[in-house]
Amino acid sequence: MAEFCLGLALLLLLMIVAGLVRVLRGPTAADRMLATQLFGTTGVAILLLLGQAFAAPALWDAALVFALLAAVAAVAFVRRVGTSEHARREDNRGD
Amino acid sequence: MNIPLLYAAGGVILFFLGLHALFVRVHLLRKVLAANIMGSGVFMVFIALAARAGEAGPDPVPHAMVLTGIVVTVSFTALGLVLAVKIEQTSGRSRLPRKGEEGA
Amino acid sequence: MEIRELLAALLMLTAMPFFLAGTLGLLRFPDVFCRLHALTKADNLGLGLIVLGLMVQADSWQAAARLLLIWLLVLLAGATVAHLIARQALRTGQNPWRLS
Amino acid sequence: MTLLSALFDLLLLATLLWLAWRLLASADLFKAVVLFIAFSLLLALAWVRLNAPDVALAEAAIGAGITGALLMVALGRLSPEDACPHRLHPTLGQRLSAPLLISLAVPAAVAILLSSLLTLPETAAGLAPLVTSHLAQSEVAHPVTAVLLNFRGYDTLLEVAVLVLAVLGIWCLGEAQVLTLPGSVSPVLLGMTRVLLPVLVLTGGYLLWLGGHAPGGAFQAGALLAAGAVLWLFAGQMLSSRWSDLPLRLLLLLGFQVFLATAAVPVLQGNLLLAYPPGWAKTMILLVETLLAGSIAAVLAAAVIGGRPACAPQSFPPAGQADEEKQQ
Repeated sequence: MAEFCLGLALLLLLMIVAGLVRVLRGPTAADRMLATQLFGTTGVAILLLLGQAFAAPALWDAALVFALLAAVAAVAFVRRVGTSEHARREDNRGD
Repeated sequence: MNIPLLYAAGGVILFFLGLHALFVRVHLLRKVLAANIMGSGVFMVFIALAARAGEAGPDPVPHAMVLTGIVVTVSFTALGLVLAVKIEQTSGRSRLPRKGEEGA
Repeated sequence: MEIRELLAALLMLTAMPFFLAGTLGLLRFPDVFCRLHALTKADNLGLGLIVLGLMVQADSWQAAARLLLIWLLVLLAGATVAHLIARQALRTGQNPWRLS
Repeated sequence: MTLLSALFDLLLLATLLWLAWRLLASADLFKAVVLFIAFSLLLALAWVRLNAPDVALAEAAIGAGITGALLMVALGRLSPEDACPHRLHPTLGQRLSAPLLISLAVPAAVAILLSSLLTLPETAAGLAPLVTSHLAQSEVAHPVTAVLLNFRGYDTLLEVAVLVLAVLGIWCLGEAQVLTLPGSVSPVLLGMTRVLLPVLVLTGGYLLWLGGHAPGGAFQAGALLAAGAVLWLFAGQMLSSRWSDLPLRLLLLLGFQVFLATAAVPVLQGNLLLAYPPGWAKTMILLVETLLAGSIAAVLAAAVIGGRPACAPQSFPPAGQADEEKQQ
């Protein structure tokens, strides 16, 4: 079972690496932020699987912390950068 | 070469990637990011060397030092970013002044 | 015990296509609003099935409750962030993609 | 098992190095910040793989919460990178130093360090046996907490001093500006904050309590509470001047002062610095940790606001329609 969980975690890590392409390509700031949201969810899943694979309950606590703070970066983005000149200019460039 | 030592080697490379960017990059926010990467590299060397203990469990002393280091990193990041904003407000530029410029 | 492990493995294996769909959607869909749609697959079903698979194997009900809490928190955050990002994208003047 | 975990490690390490390179080299600042957030997520996974769950917890709380918020706030206040022209002629020193650094110094330093790494023994217990054998003396069951607050307590004491100094530095640089941009707060965001804040506070307390016998402790709890405070601020809430004056300053200092007092009292009694009276260590550590968590949370949240409370009776951070300071 441990090996199986580790294999799934490896697959999920591969998906994070693939998703990084969206951060590199953009084109808008919102796209990039969206990609980090997916990384957060996948990261929680990886931590849960690793916690099961190594029988380490502390990893589930780390997953809990990630789940709790999953929204903070995106909220900061929307409330701070989202409507500023910087993002608007970038969005226009992207289209 | 076993896995912890591989991570330690990665940490060394991270440190120098950051150091390089700290010198070469101009924008102040990028310099703060570079310093953060350097710190991560140092932490990785510490944690990787602590992980060599094997069956007995990792060495807790480097772990404690890295925990302290992480919190110090956040505080210098915060101070550095506020300084960068202040520099931009007073000089109109988000980079350090060059020779010959006002404020140099 | 055997059946429980088999069921857990099956559930967790079923989660993988949803994560894959989420990642592929993020990469291949044409604009922010479509990509938002892809993301929910990973949040809701992908993580949900993994949590379910782990809950089947959990030693105690406390561990199972903690797993459930993690999933609910990710759902809450995912839904809110999707709303905020869509709202912000509309405000900065992006028009939803249409099949033309 | 070994093959799969080795594959996992190799992929993780390669991705971390690639991310670091991309985020330092990319042309777009926002992209760099987003890549940095992804970097700290993967770094937390690396700490997990290196058997350091305490560090992974702290990295999760700080990397996912505080650093992201700090960078976003700074990004909103700084002009983008294309405003600082690359075509401006670099000085001779800069023109020479960069290639020199790349071609000579960096590879040489990397080679020296890597070769010295290779000579290190593959297994070394370090100080772990020493800590384990004295763990009973510390009256705490978790070795990392024992090192942090007992064996090497002076590290932690000075670290809290550094935190207070950082806030002092930030407050010296100017008054707080408007934190959130004008525009109505989404009711969905308000609703989420209302649900999330109690859970955040509860989890902070849980991590604090956990620190006695398992990975967790004051830093992780403090970072989590700070992230909660940041979320509360971004939902458009503010501290009224009644709270931002004396109570906030007291909270910022409380952890450091109480820790300093517990460190100094043994000295006055002719004992060593930070020598807890026998039998009291656990109580003292718990007290210090609780106050530290509160202080760390306040310090980090104040750092995100990025300025001192204004003298005039105003809220902290100030409410405003548009940030005029930015235009100047």
